[in-house]
Amino acid sequence: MVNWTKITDATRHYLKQVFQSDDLILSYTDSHTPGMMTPVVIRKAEDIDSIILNPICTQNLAVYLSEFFQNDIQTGKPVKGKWYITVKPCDVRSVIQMMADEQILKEHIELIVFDCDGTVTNKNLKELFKSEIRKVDFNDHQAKAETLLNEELTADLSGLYQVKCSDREICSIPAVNEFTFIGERERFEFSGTAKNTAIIQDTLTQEECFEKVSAELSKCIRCNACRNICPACFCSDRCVMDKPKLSVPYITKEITLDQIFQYHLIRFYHVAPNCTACGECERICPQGISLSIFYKYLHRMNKHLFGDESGSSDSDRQKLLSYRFGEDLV
Amino acid sequence: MASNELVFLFLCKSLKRKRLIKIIENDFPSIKVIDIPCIGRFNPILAFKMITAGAKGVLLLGCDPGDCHYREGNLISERRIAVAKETLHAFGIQESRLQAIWYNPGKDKQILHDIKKFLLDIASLPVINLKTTQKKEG
Amino acid sequence: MDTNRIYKKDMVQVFSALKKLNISVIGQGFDEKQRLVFKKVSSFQELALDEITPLQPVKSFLFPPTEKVFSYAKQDEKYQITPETSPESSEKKVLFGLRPCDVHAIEYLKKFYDGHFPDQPILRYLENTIIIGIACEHPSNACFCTTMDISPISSTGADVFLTPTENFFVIEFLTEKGKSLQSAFSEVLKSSEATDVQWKQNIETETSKKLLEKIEINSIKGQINKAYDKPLWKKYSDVCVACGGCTFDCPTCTCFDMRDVMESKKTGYRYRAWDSCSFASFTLHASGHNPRNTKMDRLRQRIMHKYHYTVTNMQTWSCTGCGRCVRVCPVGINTRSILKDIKEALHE
Amino acid sequence: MSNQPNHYLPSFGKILEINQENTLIKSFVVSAPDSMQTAQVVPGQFFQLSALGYGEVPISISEIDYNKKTLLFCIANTGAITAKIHEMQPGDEIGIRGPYGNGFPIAALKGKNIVVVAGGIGLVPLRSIIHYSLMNQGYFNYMEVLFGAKSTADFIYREEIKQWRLKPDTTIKVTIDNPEKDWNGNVGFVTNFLQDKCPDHSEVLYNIDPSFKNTVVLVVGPPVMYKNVFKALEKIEFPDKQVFLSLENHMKCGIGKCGHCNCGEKYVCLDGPIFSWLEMKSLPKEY
Repeated sequence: MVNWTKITDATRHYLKQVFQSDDLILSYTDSHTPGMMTPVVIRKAEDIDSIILNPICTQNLAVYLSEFFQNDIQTGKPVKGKWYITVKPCDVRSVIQMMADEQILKEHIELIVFDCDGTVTNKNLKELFKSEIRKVDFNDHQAKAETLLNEELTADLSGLYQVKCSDREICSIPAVNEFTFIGERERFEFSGTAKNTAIIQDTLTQEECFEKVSAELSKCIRCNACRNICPACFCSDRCVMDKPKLSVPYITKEITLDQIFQYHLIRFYHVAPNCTACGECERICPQGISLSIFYKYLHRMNKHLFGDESGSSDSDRQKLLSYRFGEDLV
Repeated sequence: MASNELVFLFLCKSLKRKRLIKIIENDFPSIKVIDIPCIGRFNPILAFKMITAGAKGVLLLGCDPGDCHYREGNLISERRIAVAKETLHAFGIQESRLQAIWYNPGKDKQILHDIKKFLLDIASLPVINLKTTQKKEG
Repeated sequence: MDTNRIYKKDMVQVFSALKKLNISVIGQGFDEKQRLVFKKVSSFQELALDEITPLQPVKSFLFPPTEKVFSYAKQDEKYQITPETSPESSEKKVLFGLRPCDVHAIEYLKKFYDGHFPDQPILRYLENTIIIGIACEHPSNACFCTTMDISPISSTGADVFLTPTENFFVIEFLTEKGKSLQSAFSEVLKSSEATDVQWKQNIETETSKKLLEKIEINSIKGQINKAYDKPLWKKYSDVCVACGGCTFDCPTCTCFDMRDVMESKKTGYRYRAWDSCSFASFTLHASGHNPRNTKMDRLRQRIMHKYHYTVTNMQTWSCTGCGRCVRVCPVGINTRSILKDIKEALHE
Repeated sequence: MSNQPNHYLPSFGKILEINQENTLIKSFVVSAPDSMQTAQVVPGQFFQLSALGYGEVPISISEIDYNKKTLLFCIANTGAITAKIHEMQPGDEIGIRGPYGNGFPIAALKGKNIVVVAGGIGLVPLRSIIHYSLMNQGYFNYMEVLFGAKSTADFIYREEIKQWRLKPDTTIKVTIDNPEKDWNGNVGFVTNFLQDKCPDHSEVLYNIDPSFKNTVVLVVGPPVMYKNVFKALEKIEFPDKQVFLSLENHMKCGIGKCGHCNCGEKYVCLDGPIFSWLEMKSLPKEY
């Protein structure tokens, strides 16, 4: 059980102690959108009090890191100060994988991991309350909401957590990096109910699987949202999907089924070796495509093929980019 | 040969190609041979594009590990192909459609035998032509 | 204005009459995965009018996400161009039960794609579309239509307007196009009672209770560009991931990209597809220079375009306050708060 | 509504002649399609040229022959589409849509002194106005062309420049950025000509019309160049409404629908590509 008020206070307290000018904090604050938090970049000590942590802190903050570093490369200024990033246990791997892929400098990053029982998206909340809400507060597993007509509703959150929160492995923090843990427990342990969601590639025959995939993907509108939120997709504007200079492009911008397949095949092939199954692509998809059917399989494949999980070491580059002569192939 | 039976074969330049290409084109009319400098230069994105647009399969012919003219081209591509095959599998597409075979140059008989085996492998698979498949409404 | 009543139980007949007239009906309903979408419906039961408006706007039925512009073939060194007209564009259709915000969005699309160089393919879609609006009873928690001067009972732009009550709709035929539908309704139209005028008012009072507080931005209409250099943009662009969701789900976003596809040496086609000003490649020059180089520039462009540029060019906001950008934003950037911040910044 | 013409369909012109201007740039003489009313084409306007199968690019017109109904385009090989256009041969068909944009305010320029400031390939759209002055003797009072290029290899229109020099009431000044061995002309940026301290400074601005009352400056070039030109003009307090510039934003449709060229309240393809400096000051700095 997590007491969110205590966690928020403890985080603020800790950050106030360590924060110096030139430092930067990535954390969460209120977004004024009911049921949704917004990431915030804090550059001044007095803004630390705006930090709020709760189970709707769904965003994976790792995605911002590479961009801020890129900006610094652009301006040519060295990275000043320390970067404090408050992350959920599941997002730790994304940060570590980015360190391994040399997207960010590890000596500048300090991870602050806060305790978590699972996160809920605003979609989950809508299912829970079955009505539009104006405001929502959390404590332990309890959510207290106000509807648009100012009626009060309370509900239990357990069992409603995101799909990715049912996977115990994603939550465990790899023991490679130093971090500060904030929570009442000594160390993080997964306490949610692990639903063993089966992977369709195992349960269905290949034909059925293809059917299902086609049905899911036919909803795609090629908005590129899944690419842009993905912490493993750090090519930013050098992405193969919008290379204008290729005379015969690998992919067009059409929203036809073949191009949609091509888009997702390329994307998942590219992120397969460093996908940490953070689930952001699925959460963000405006069309509600369950992309977990791909990343779950590829995440597991990574383990089978290359022996270790992505995001478990901050020094091994992703396997497709790091072949050394004499190494085992797969 | 009808285009729905199309199979693409990517060939490493270092293999004695001229004679080999002639034999392959003679024996297997459904195969379209494309030669590239090194299999390490092969981008699996191309294979995705071909397979989803109606090609039955994509076969890569490269040099034996260690024999590569560019030292480690074929080794890098072996990893890529492994990931690409899994990616295809994740999407419900048969991974046997993408295969790589490694050879010493000169062992033509072995090559032809393995190409036959590859064609047999994918013979029963349906053609996926998403270009003509209509997208559902919604 | 002539008003009539039409009972919900009689809608079955209306739908079969529309079918006889070869008019397809598009409305909000649930798809096979229980997602709320706009889709083709064949019966009144399929409609889910008691839900909030779907996230994906109805624009995709009028301005398809991808559409071929023309196909070409080369013969004896000469090009043959065949314009592609999709059969859907000339199909007569009814958009059933659009909220006032979505009706206004279509009004805006009509105005935008017309003009000095009319966009003929899209106008053909719009020409064959009849809009049946409905008074909005179910706002979402992101809606801010009143801020954009649209009342939840506004019927401007609709051809036919419905006011829902428990058992029946109060129906008004507003335009010539709408009156052309009258024959489909004629058998089941019942005369209305004097009290029926009241229903609309009731809905307005009920809905405004549910709506979030209105931001008075009329006082800064036409002056929003003065906030161009204010620091507020940084706050939002810092966290924006430039996913483009807000533009793809916006009912009034009009930008598109045109590209060619070569199918064989001699044939191919040109298509257009939705594009978004949130992407860096949107303005990138061939030389490598990018006029809107930072995420901040691009976020500001979206807001400025909606709340300032169209106000000077077309005397209207190109935002209807439908709240889709707020609902879709994965990092919780709230357009309403941006407006609030702009207002504060201007009053400093 | 739907009986209106579909503006997205290109017509076809025939390439009559191709000249290699320099390593990067080729000029194409294209016969105008029958449906096009060439008489209405104004210098400064642009056309959408397509290499079918590859795409479409906006290209400024650099010369209009009203009698022969031919158009001259100068195209730099910078991307996939322009590369394809460069591969075309005389006799090939090329897709054309246009003319689009406002063009130079020719009527307002009558009897004025014209200072043309061009950087590199920026001479292309300005050539149309220089050509206009050749065809209409005495339309402008005096014409001065200030041209800056990176090196002598980047020069275009070598033959034409020789002809322009022969014309009365015309000065041509050329400069290159980097000193070269056989070059004994000016070295430095084109903005130098606008400064008083430059020994070879602008004829019009300093001798013919120092009050700037009857002078118009036309600028085309890359963003860095025109921003510097503005700075130089600001220093000598040149009136902003007498400066015109051609913007080159990314464009797809050319008719104000696709939104790519949107800059502030203006659409470069509809309200531009020619803007006065005064107008540009009111636009956000997104060009």
